[in-house]
Amino acid sequence: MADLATYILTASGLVFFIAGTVGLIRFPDTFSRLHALTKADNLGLGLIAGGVAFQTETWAQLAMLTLIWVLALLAAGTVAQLVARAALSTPEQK
Amino acid sequence: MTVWLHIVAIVLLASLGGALWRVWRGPSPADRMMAAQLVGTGGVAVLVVLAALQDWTLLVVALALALLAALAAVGFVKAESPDGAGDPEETDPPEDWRTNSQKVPQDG
Amino acid sequence: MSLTIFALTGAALIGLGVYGLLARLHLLRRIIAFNLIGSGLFLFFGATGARGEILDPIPQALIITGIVVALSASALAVGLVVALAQGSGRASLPEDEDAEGRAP
Amino acid sequence: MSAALDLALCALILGVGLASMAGRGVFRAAIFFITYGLLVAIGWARLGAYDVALAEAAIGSGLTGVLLLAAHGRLRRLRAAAESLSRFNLPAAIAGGGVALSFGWAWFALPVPRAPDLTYALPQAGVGNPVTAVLLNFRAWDTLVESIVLLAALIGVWMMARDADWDAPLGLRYHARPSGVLASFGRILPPVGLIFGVYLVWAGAESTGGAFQGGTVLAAVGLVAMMAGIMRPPRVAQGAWRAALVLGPVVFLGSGLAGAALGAGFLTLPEALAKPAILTIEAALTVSIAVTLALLVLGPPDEGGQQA
Repeated sequence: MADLATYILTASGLVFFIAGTVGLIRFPDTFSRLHALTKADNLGLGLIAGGVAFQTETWAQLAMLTLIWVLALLAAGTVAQLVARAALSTPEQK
Repeated sequence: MTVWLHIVAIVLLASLGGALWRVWRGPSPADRMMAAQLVGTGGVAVLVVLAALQDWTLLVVALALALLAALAAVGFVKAESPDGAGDPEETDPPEDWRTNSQKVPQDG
Repeated sequence: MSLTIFALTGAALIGLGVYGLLARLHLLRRIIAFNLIGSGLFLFFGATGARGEILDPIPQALIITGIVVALSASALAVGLVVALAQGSGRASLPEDEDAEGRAP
Repeated sequence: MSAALDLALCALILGVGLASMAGRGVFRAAIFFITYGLLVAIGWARLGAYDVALAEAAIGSGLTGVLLLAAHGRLRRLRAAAESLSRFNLPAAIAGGGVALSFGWAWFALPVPRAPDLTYALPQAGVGNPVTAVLLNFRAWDTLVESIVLLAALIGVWMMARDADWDAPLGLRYHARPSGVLASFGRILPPVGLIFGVYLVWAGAESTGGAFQGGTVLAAVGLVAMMAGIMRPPRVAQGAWRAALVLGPVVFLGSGLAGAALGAGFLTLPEALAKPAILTIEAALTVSIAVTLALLVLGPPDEGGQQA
């Protein structure tokens, strides 16, 4: 049962990662690429961490997985906002 | 399960390879930085999978990566600001940003 | 098998770094090349240390100190390159410049 | 299956290394080097060297990235960032290829080294993590000298400062919108990093972690706080910061001398005192490593950077 959950969650996580990468490669400009990136890879990491969570042996490992995802979300949200602003306010800069 | 987790790790690495293509291509510095950020998140995911595969101690490494994931990007926006020390949010975006954003700058 | 893959990757990285250090002239690029050599050496050394029946902790300890020293050496090198650029407006060595005195 | 994973990983590592040496533009090279550090950290995880993976993750992709990107920004403002495309250099390729081939030859030709078995010595070391035991006990000389090398590098960086800037705070004058995303991030991350860094030092006695890894994490979150304008960078002459810089080496040297006084020999820890001694040295060393690394990445005081 736990293994089945791992299969399903990690597989859907992979789909999001691949979608994020395809978006990063295919989308036409910086801002739409940013959009593809932040949506996809955070859900991707969340689903993969969720899938792996079904294999953990202790509560501490589960807590650590949660913390990893929360920190990644925080980092990705911050970075997306800052990089988008940097790309906006210095468009003429080399 | 072991085989599946190997496959997950390999597919994740392949998807990182795609993001690396965007780092190479650019064209703007922001594009490269963003793609590097995706590589960072993907690296955290690979380590999480490896933790289940090899040793749960690796969660500590994944946590360190997740904690410092934004460090390089913060350094990037600082270095991109006019005096090298600012914050892109200090100035309001230009009025014509919709049209401006279409002209993606090349870096040299 | 896996150890050989990592050792050969390390060897290739050392060679790549040597090429970059000799062929590329921008000093920031050379700092990266220097780090590539160091990191390749660490990988090679680490794979060697993992070769016996037990995982040898001594190479690991030395590699950790090596990584920290490489960072401090890079910081010093970056300081020197910025100081050079402040003085001369260039980030390449004078002996590498072409006849017109421009950075190549 | 696991060989396929290692092959894929090594292919990526090599590709990224190649990309950081090829093409035009040092900015791209710097970004590739950041991703390189991350992939190598995964490589160390595959090799089972978890302590090294931790150090590489924190330093290779974190601190080195900030250092290189800040350097690129400074060079760009000094109009020295541009790089023209260099042609293929045959002698350099021969040299690089020769070095790579000789290392490859050495791998296959030289005998497999016999690792000294530390398991019999480990119970006397005071800590359960063999890497920490090597760093702080068996090869304490290396670590002591290394902590002094770090200080020497920092003094070297400070010597780059211009006389007029000497009394100014270190690095550039960082500022951020007080209510902005960066400032919020700079408030949220450091407490988490502080706990995690201290945890790494504490856990490093028995499992993955240690003074270097913990110190690096503390340095990194300190840098975030400074770049977000939450924390003021110190000045060169501030006594408390200077004390923090030398605390680790001084405690290390002191414990070494104490070992000599107790008759065990310089830098030799008596078995009964090994664990408390190692934890004390590690705590002091962590403070010094964190402050030294953060100040190294900040760079010399630079007021002129504002106008340039």
